[in-house]
Amino acid sequence: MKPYRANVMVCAGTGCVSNHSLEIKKAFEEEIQKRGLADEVQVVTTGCNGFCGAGPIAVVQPDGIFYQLLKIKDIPYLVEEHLLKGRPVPRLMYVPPEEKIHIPKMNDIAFFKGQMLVALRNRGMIDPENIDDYIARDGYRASAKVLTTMTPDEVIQMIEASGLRGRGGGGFPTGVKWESCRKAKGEPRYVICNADEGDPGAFMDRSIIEGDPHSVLEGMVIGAFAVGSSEGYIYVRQEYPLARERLVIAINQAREYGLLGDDIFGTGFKFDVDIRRGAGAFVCGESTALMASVEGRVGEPRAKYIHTVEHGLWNKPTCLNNVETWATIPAIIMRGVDWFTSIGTGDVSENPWGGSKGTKVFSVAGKINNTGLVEVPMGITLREIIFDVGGGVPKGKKFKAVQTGGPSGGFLAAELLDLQVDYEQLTEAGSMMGSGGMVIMDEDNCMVDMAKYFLTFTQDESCGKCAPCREGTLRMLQILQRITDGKGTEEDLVLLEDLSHYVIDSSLCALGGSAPNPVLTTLRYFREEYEVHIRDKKCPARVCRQLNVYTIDPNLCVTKGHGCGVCRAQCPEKAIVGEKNKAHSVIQDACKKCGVCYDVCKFDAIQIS
Amino acid sequence: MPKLSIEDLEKISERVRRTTLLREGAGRAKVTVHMGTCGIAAGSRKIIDTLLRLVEEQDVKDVILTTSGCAGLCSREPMATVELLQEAPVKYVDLTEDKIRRIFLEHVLGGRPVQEYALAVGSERTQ
Amino acid sequence: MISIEIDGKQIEVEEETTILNAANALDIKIPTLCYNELIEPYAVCRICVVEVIRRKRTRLVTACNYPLRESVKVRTNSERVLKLRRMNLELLMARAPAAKIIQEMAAEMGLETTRFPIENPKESCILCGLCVQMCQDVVGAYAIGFADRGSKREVSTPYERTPETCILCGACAQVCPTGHIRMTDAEERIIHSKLSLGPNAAITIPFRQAIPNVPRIHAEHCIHFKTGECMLCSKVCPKDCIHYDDKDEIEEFEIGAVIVATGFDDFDPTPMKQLGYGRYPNILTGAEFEQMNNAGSPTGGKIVMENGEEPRSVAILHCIGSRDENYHKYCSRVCCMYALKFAHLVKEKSNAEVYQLYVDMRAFGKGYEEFYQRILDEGVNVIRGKGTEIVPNRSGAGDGALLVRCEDTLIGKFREIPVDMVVLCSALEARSDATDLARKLNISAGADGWFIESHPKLGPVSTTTEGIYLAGVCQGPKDIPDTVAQGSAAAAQAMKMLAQGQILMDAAYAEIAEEFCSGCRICNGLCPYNAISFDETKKVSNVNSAMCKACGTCVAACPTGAIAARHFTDEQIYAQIEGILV
Amino acid sequence: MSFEPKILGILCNWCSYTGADLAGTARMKYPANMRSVRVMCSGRVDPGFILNALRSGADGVLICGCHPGDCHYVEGNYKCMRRIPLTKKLLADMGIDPRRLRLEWVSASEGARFQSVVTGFTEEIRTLGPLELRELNFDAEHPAGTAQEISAAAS
Amino acid sequence: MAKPKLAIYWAAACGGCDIAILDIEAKILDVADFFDVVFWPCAMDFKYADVEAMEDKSITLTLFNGAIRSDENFHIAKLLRQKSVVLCAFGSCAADGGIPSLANLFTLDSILDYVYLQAPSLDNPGKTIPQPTTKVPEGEITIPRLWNTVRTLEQVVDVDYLIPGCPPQSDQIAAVVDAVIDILKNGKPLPPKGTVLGATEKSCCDECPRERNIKKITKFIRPYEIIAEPNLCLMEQGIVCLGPATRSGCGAKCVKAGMPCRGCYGKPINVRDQGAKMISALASVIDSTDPEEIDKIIATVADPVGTFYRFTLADSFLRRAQV
Repeated sequence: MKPYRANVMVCAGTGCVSNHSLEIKKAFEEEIQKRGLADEVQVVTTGCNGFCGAGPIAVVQPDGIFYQLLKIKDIPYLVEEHLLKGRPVPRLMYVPPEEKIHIPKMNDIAFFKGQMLVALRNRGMIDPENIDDYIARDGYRASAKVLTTMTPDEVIQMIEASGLRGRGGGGFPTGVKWESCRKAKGEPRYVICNADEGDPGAFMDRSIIEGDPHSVLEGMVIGAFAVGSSEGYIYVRQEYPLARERLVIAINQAREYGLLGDDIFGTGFKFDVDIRRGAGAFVCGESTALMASVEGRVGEPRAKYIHTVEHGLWNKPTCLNNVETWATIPAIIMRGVDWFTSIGTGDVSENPWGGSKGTKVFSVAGKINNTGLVEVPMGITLREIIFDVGGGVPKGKKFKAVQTGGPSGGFLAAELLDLQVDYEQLTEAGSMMGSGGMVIMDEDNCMVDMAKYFLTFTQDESCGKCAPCREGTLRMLQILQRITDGKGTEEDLVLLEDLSHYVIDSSLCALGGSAPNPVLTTLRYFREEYEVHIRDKKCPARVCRQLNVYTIDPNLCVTKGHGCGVCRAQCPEKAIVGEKNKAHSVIQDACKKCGVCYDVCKFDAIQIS
Repeated sequence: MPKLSIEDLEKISERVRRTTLLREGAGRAKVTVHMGTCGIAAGSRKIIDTLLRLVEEQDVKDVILTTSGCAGLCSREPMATVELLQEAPVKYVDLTEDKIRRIFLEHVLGGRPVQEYALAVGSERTQ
Repeated sequence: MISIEIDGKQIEVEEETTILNAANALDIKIPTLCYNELIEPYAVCRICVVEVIRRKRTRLVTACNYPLRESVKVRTNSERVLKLRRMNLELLMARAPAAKIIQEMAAEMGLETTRFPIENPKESCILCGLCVQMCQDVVGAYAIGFADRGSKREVSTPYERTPETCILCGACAQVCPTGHIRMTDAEERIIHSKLSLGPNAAITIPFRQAIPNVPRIHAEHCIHFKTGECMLCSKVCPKDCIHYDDKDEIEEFEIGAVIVATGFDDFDPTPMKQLGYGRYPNILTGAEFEQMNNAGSPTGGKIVMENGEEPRSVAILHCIGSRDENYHKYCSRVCCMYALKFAHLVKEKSNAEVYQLYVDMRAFGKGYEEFYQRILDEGVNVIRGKGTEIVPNRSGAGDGALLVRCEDTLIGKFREIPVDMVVLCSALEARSDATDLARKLNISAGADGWFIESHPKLGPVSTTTEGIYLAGVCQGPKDIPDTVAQGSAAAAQAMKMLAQGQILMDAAYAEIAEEFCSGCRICNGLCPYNAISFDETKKVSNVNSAMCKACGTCVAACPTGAIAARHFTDEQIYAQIEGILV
Repeated sequence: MSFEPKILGILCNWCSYTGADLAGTARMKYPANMRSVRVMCSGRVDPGFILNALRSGADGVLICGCHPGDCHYVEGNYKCMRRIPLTKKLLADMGIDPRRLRLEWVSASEGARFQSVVTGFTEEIRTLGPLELRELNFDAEHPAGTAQEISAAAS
Repeated sequence: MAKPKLAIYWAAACGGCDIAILDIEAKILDVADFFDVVFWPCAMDFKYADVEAMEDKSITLTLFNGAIRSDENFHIAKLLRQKSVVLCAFGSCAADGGIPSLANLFTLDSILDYVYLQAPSLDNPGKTIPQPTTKVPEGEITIPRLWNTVRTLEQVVDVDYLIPGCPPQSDQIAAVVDAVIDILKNGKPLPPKGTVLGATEKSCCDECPRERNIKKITKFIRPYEIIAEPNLCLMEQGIVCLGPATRSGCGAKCVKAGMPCRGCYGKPINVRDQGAKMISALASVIDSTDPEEIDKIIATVADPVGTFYRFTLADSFLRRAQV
């Protein structure tokens, strides 16, 4: 091993890669080569660093200096200054939204300080394609401990005591699930990792797999040992090619090292993992639909009364957990139950349902400054997540609502900002923990439009097997469409509510059972916005275009735009009249309110009232 | 690769230990060679090379070797600061290869600063 | 057993029984749409959702497949359940307006109209999946399935083309709750050559008078033999007497005598192109006409043309294929009389004109001539002349779609008779495998394929081979009375032989001396009576004295002289030769 | 008197022997030169009989059997039909005119045909003349020497 | 008591039988020490006069091989008959006529004419043919007169036993020798006159290793025309094999070497004419019922006399061709 004195950790998560972080890495290497520092400084690509908003990111260790928004042309200067001369470059450092100071140290940035890394413990520290890095950070130590010193029951006992609950969204206590799966009769048993992550806006499973695939594998080995399985599947969605590629490399390396396959650690325990690709159906995130898809059948959910732990994959006992759950297991085994129960809310000593322990990874997006991956202890308030870690709402806009749990979750208004984030309290508030998607909306968002957006998603993704979800969501969407087109009536709201309860109560699976949540929560917290849409045929946030009236400010059009006529050319209905250097105007009754003119006018001459 | 046993795990993590410590920024001692323009001109490159060779020879895992910009005292370049954990940093000046070798062996490894080469004990304020 | 309470009524049920079954036991009616007891519950219509109170938590579950595992309280008509049901029906009314069952259930619950817009008024499919499950799980044909997803989901065939795997069993139509699937026939037509006496359902008694009079499975129609699934008949048969794996078994018997009564084949008139059989409609052979007249036939015994109407005129042609240089020189003996019977039937059952074209009216039996006179009295037009050609009646003159061309030898003129239907009295010919059977039984078959009796006058039912007898048409064309007579004669002769208990063997037969025979097996293939067999272990041949007729062929052929007959030995013959030539 | 040939007839019991019997009962005349031996089937005739007959002084051998297909034993006559041509070929090589051996099919009802066959064959043998196998047996007194001596011994 | 006397003579023969006698290898020593070989012209220089000098019936056993085709053969045959107690016809020439008897297909003159005048490799300018007596300056030379017809030993003198085979197989000879020694030493009764020694009562097929099935022959072929199946009966492959009509005892050596049996061990016990019997058997298995086709098949049998009477022409019914 060459005695490097410094490592440049370049983030190679999907976000940064799409921002050319790999070219940046090459630039680093060339420059270091040119500077003759090749055998002193090593450039390493890591998984997603978490702060996606600031991508492409590089962190220079051991100094711990965090550089953001890097461009290729910055690299030579950076190498010379920092690596050669040892002088960090303030210009490329993180600048918090409010004050204008450069924060060099990564750990001092609010985004990172507020977080507690368990599932993302190796984030930014290891090269995901190198197993040695993972082992160096106590990797596979937990599976070694479990396989050589513990019995399956002890493992299950430990996980149950830790109060760990499913991070997929259901929040079912993992220990209880493992125990019932172990007791179930039938061979062979299967262990599945659900990496389908169908929620729009959620990308934490992706980052865990891209950044630290071995943590998932090690978790699965422990889980398989606990439930007595020798065959595991990881169901990765087709839209995560990089994650799948890294997983394949990790699996091969693990097999090569004998940490997967036959006779692991010479204990005679056999466990191997195979990858199955999800075809992109959101419904396949649901356990029984996922198993149907793995079996090669159409991904349709099955009646809930047959528990998958007894009759799962190919009708054999199957233990299915989310990526994040599997990644957390090794940490619990290594650092013990007391450490884990010290984090989070409630008391799980007698009953695992008693609280929400450990940390949860949220993918914060939408109207937020620090877009990215946030791992925070359970019990943290929404306010801390959004304003401290998240860095608040950009452009000084006012916070309006936060949507948790993806399309099956609900919208929480500003008054609930001090709500502690855990399973029970989120569900009470009408939303749900869900996979961990967190979308922040500000005053410019129209809640009816948001509800419509999420319902369009669930309606389109409905598998159509059972009538309530197939028919109910379609009719609800038609009603919302009517409202946003200004043709809604008061009875529509009543019908909407009835339909929502009908769909939740009668649907066969969780998709139908949670699709109406966005509608119900927006009705509950933002009912007045609905009434404005219906009564005044107006959209306060001016998002619902059919309700807007588009007019052109004459002097802006002439003074700034010199009557450029771009809007006139673009308008599909030819509803804008005017000549060069003259003020243009909109013929209201011809206007179809498509909003194209508003989009194309560079001089904001188009006014919406 | 033969099937791994637990001892193998130890060996691998031991072998890769230097990188992990490097990345965690934690280490028993930190040697900073000042690479300001004058430092480089005065030959601090050679100092770093010898230090790297020493680390390799002694197979030292927990010493962090880093560079910094100009320390301000151009006339006494090349200079380096040795900082043991929980001890005040010691700045060495007018370094040559064998001087730095001795410093490394006695101070960094042995824990006893080499007075004759030291300029001053204690450090100005560094973040 | 667990005790549960439904709508206040208590009941003890087995574990894992569904709420629906428990409710039925208490004759509480829970509506179902996508449920059928033959099929594993799919639980997609959700109309059967009921409230279940378990450990203080009420949950809404589908009654049709919720397995009762502990004592719970069930409410099938709480306000919340009824509200859900009403909404469900309202949605389905919008989805499938043409489905009557939905309208009825909605009316029952006091729902007239639906608040939702109706896109397709003619739609009647509620996507309950019963047809797909029936086709895939029960029948196993996989001809239909679900396509697309979400609200665009529909039942369709692979690539929306008519599926080859569909076996037209109609199970999907039968199980569809809204009548959305219907079976249609290609075209309704009676094809004479395809008439059969019984219905062609998969499991039937072949026809009324069938012996044995028990149902049997027609493998070519049965779903199980096509896809390996279904087997519903064995599920419902109380005495469990349905076995799908029965196969023809070959059993060997030690028998004393064989009576060959293998009957005859019908001559197929298709090669006689000029008659147009198989090309033009309404030209039948005698057998097909007979089948149509049988009360058990699909036409119920009525004489109808292929389009179902009654023929205006019928021609009956004698000697088709018989007394014919190109086909069979012999007279088939029976056609004249059944042709007359046909004429009588046509006259009796319809008022069609009948033309009887004969060459010689051979009414040779007792009462046959009198029957012929009766037919003449019934006004049948009897024409002495062979029907030579049948062509479609292009001109349309006269009441007949076909024209029968013939030469009326009595008036010496060629005639074209317009008729609607023609019956060809086709010849009787030997079974196609008669020669093989003859070789197998070591009896001989003549050039025409009829078996050769031991003596035309003195031994009509016995053959040259001991213990093998002939009866019926296999020995030559004859009608039923003669066949019955021959049958009893053959039986009598067989009984005579069997009653004796042993066969009188003549003294002469060949024997092989083991010490001389070296197993060269030259003799093995020579014996016409297969009397010589080869002993693999001792490597010598031996003669079965019972079968040997002592013809001496093998004696002459045996190169070592190991075979010697009990008479006509070499020594005797050489002695005769030398003595006679001295 | 002209040379009276000695002919051996081997007749099959079911057809030719019965045919001969029919010819006899029908008072049909045919030369007595043929002396007949009865066998159950023409298939019983062994070429050895023919050679032995010629050796024993027969000038011609007539074999009669049933018409092919009529054989009482189904295929007996086929075997004979195969053996006779090979025997004829042997006779030819042995210097004996194959016409001295003839195979004829005579059915039980063909009395007339039997008569014509026998008469025809007798005339044919008469034209061929006596067989007289030379040097058949060994004569101890004057074992034959050169050609002249042989001819001398023969005459 | 004096050693029994043994005489071995070779008449019209190829000498193979004498060699076969030597082929019994070590057993020849038993013969030597048990018998007193008094006459064996092929092996040692005996003179006819010595034999004439012996009393009658003084030779216990005479093994006479070779056919009788000249005055000398006949003279010595008579002589040995007179002098010996037991006269055995040794080998197929003596027993059945053997290959020499094929001469009966031709007259003596045509043979001499061809051999001395027509043969392609001849150099006989003087066109001389050996004469029974020729005058030479030294006096008159007589050579035995050749006969027109070759005879078997049995046809000229009374023969006690026959030992077939061309030559008789050495193991059979050894067996016969043992039997004779056993009879003479232990006074066992002699087998009945005329029995065939050194062979069994079965046909050659009994010892043939090939698999035999039902025969259906559509064409006869010569052995060189095909590569025969190693373990299938040759006749079934269309090759004319006389095994079925030949006595066994030789161990079917020819067939084991892939060549068809030629019938050298002579006719089986119940057969009077080996060739006729073979014709009967072979013709019967021709697979055809149509006369023309049968003629076509029979045409493929190359040389009936040479094939069916190769070793037994002299002993057959017709004995010689009428030419």
